[in-house]
Amino acid sequence: MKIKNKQNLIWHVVFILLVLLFLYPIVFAVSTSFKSLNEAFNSTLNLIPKEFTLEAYTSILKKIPIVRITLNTFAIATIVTTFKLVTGVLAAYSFVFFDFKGKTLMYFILVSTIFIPFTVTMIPNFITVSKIGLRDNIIGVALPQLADATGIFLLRQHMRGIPRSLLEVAKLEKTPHIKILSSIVVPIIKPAILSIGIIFFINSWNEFVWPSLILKSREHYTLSLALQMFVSSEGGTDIPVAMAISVLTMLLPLTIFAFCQKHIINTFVQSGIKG
Amino acid sequence: MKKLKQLMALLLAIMMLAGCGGGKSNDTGDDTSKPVEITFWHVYSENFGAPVIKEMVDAFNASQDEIVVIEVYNPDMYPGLMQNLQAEVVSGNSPSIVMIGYNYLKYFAANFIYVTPDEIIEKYVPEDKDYLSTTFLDNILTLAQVDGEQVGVPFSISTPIIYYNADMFIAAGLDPENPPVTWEEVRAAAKTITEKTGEYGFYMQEYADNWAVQGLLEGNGATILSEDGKQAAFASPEAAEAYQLLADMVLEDKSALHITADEGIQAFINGKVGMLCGTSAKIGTIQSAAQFDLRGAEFPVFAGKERRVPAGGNFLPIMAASEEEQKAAWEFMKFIMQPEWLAKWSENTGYLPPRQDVAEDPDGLKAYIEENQLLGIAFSEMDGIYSWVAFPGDVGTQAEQIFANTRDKILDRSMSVEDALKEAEDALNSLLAE
Amino acid sequence: MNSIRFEEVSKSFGKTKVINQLNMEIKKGERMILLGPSGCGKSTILRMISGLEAITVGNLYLNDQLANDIDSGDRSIAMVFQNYALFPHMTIEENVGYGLRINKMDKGEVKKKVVEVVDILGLNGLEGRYPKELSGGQRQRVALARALVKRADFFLLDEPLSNLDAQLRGQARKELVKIHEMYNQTFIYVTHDQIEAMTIGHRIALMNQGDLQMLDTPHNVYHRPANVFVATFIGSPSMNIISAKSAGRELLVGPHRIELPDMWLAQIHRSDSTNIKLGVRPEDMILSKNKENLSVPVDVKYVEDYGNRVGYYFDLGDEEAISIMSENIFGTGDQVYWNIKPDKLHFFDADTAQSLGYPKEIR
Amino acid sequence: MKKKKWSQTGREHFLAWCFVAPATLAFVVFMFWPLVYTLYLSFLKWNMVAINKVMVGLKNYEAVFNDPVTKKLLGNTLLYIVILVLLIFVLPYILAFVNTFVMGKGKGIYKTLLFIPSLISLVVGAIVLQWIFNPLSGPVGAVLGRFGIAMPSWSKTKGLVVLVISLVAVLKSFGYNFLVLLSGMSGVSTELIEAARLEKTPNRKIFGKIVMPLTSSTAIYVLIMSIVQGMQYVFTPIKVLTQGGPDFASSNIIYGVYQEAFGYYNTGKASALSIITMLVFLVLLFLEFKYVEKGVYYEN
Repeated sequence: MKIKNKQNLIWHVVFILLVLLFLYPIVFAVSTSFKSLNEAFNSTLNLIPKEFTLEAYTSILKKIPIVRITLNTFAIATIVTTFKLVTGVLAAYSFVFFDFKGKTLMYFILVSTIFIPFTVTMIPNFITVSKIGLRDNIIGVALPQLADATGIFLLRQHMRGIPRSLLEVAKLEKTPHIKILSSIVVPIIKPAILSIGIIFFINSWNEFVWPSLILKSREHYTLSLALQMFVSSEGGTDIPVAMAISVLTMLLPLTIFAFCQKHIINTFVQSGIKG
Repeated sequence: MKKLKQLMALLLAIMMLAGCGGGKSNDTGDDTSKPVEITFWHVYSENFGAPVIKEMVDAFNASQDEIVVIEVYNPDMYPGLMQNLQAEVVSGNSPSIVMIGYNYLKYFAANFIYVTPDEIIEKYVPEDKDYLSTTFLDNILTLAQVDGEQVGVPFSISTPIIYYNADMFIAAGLDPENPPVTWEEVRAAAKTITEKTGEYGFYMQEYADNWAVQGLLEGNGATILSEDGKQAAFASPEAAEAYQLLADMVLEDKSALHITADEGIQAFINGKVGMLCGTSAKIGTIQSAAQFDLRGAEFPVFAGKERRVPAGGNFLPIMAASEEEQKAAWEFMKFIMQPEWLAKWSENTGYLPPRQDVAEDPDGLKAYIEENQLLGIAFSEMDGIYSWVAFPGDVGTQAEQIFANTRDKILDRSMSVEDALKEAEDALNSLLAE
Repeated sequence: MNSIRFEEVSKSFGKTKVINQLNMEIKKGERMILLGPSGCGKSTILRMISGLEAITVGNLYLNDQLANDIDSGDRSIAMVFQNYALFPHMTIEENVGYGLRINKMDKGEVKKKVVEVVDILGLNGLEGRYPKELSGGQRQRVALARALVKRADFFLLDEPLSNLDAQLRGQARKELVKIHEMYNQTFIYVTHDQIEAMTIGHRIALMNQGDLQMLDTPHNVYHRPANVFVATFIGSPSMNIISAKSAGRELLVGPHRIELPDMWLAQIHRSDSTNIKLGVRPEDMILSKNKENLSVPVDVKYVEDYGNRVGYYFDLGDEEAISIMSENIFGTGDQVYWNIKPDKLHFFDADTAQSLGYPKEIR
Repeated sequence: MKKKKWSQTGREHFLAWCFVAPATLAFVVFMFWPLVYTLYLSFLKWNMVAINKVMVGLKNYEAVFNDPVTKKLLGNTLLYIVILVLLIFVLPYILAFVNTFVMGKGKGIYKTLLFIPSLISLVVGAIVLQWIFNPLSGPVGAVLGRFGIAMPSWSKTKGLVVLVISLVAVLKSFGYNFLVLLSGMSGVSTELIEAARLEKTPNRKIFGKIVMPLTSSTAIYVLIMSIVQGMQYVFTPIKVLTQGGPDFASSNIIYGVYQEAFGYYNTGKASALSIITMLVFLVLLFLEFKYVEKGVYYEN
């Protein structure tokens, strides 16, 4: 028993250290964002600023339309999330509750898109979006991301957990499929849809490469792009400002997670890759 | 679940706001008299130049109501902007005015569609016939010329200078009144600083280009291109000797830093490096951030040899396609080329203005230069500036990458200076031969 | 009037045939039991009636109308599933009223009908709860209520009691019969439990491996099984099946010669072969110390005391047989006599396993 | 037009396709068509701007194979894979085992806490780590400095640069992988483990002989996703922090494609390289379907 307790303690220490390592970047960013430039450089190890200053934040407010940029990021993430969920739920429903020729092949094809590296699609998609005239437009950012293979995969896993008999009850009552979907399937897997939606949202919120190709003017920037306006390889990065805008970027994802962490964690623990 | 619902409702509300905001902004400039919209692409971030660029644009937009200029920032300096420009052209668009680094002059001229200032003047504004020749110095105008054709108007000019931390000089027992003049003295001073203070003595900026190194190599009598300008020819003993000096400082003396530009300049500002060899364009940034006695010295020479200072900076070609946009672009160009704006630009960054009268204007920059020792140093170098080597054709983009890789190979000891230079020269020449 | 008719219906899943040329008629208002071991195809029949499974070959008539292509929603079907299939996100009231609401019935009307069945099934007070807050028995009633409220022509039940414990099951059986008598719908009831089959059904369709083995009343299924499968499937413990040979007026069972009772002669000689199977239900196998005129001596091999009854094992020829009696009077090794009651015998053709029929003396 | 009554199954089929259609359409336009187009571009010499596209056959592929940089990219890619597999697959796999079967009370909180960094964007992660590892002014340098160790300038040091950039991807995927692996572990019956414990089987053996075989389909899924996503996750930090430098030491095939395309405008060569990348991924996809999807089917 004693050995077991000791072993347990050691592992807890290992995990606590790991958690500290993993959370340190966030703490570092928050702490640095409230420091003065000088302090950021000279007392980098201090986690609590000696002189607490909002300078970095006020300078961001002054220099860029941060509200506008936040709203842009929000709008893109919302559009992307909505579409990915709608297309994903429909496709997953079809794969789980319909029987049709080529179903397995179709599923294979859709899910295989996870394996297409984005550099393969980047150039043609860039040309497509430009030709439609959606450069420098948040719709252009959202457009190539209206469906998501991982989402279909996860939603399918969750739908498979619904007993088929529930649908059969509905069928006997002549319930149309779209109604079965909306009034039975969706409510039952709502927690999963919500969690997957949140992950979609956060991923879109955090996106960088694609928006950086599409968006040009400051009014249309997203938070990630705004960040790069303050950090550039040409030197002279104002680190508190860079950290402040990093903090602003993290704020919403962290808040959402704080509210829904149980759901999110449960969804992924349940789905894993099993049915 | 309840919390979730509330949260979703909140998110939805924010989204609606975003949607409304979007709607409004798209409606700007109703149907009545639509002003011409032109875009101006530049490379300046919030910490470096962007505030002045915005001020210029705002002032121009406020000064009249026919033209609206939209400024667009492109990260990662000239290579970053070239990437974006390429992508933009692929998509069938182009900015109206674009900022091109001198090193991409030939590549730009060979691959992009633009309209020369002379064409615009001839077609629409014959009254500006003498504008270029009377406004700009001849040797400055040539910076933006390919085979005698004026591709764009020179906007910013920078020279490499030495910034030094006088406090660290004193701490190391060096005389801050007599900064090193030759490269050999730079090496000795750096060594002393490292020995005495434990901090690094020297850092030469490491952007993804060859600009500062070109100054170093040419100062020792090397050339980058062959005499006919068609071949790379920098694998010479002179070049190797000069490069070796930098390598020795990094590898042997361990007195010089080998790090990315962002980190290196930051380290200097932070008092971790005694001397910085970098572009004068950073004067504004460094001055506003440094908390020590910051001073400047001219770009070093090799004992007994002539100082060679490559001109950094950028010019502004016009890519607008329609007549009204071209006219608008020209208007805007002339607006920002006014002495007071150029002076402001110089004061804030450290770039040198392309027109002489700016520096001589007693109400403008002249007084400022007298006060600002660093800018004065940059000005004093301006007479003898040479072109920053631009490689022709498609090689233009790869050349800078090859130079940057060569520097990495030399400074992390994975290749000898001679071999690295030879390899780079061969690589460039084979690209040129294609 | 027939309410359901199968005409040469076959069903295959890919290459596996699960129903083989089924012909069956179910009368209106009848309680039909589909009985058989798991995998025999009984649920498939139910699902074909409901339309949830398509018919591969053959025709299905519902109310004398060809129904192969009628949508399940248009067949007037109510169904109770084995797992009850209650919507976890709806309250009991919502679950019960689901079908009515989805078909746009007036809200007040829905309420009225729901209240009615909720009353009948004694679910009062649970209307606002969610399925996960109910016990197994309550859930089963909710499933029943949801099916009842619809007043469908056909009431399909797929092993509705299999998830209940034994006590509840007995009670539920009686309730089901009562409910059927109230509404008089056509009941099709799938089960693998013969007690349910015997007690609930008007008629039983016994299935095995996709083939209909027998379709008759519970009484006949028990007393006049059509073949060896039916004989052994119904009744517990199973009917003893003993290989025998007929030789003129005698029957050879292992070393024993038994004189054939007169009443059976005609049936036995109907078979071309002399190889037959003799069937005796354990409870009809009377052992005694006293020899009667038609008897076979046997040695008690093993005794099992069940409390209320006792089972005696012995060998008859190469086969083992069991007798169930009410008293524990013999011990292992005892020599006793099996006194044969001629009217309690069953004879089957050894090759076809079909019953050789019953003499008219047996009802 | 004649009114045709659809059979039930016919209608269901039609509806089934309708439901799959939106996702399919999105994938066709923005995934499959680009794939085909990229394949087409890989046979051309084109700089994206020029009007003329020259058909060059397999020249681009030849160029890719003859380019010494390709070897470097592949080598780095392999290095990234090794580091990432160790840090976001092997490590969380072991820790998930420890967390599930070795640890007692209070272990549940870790999965939530470790998940938090995966909410941070890659750019933010890249920039924050850049500062944490800044050799002159960052906390790591400061700590090492106290022990008298000079922090090497990682962004210019081969090998180290790959490690630091990998850490950004680690920050992003560790928590998620840990979670998925935990869920795989929860499928292993505790009785099995307890039975092994009664035999005094050491934990090392329980992991190797019991847990690993029983969680293999989850593990293979995580392994493959670690490689496929990890390769793409390091793209952003490479682009933001090093642009592939020093001397391609931090570049991988994904960034190589980007640089060829948007840096040098060698669209053809970039496409050829991305098609090669695609083929590598295809092998992984095959493995995924062989082990993971099949496993899922068996379970139902």
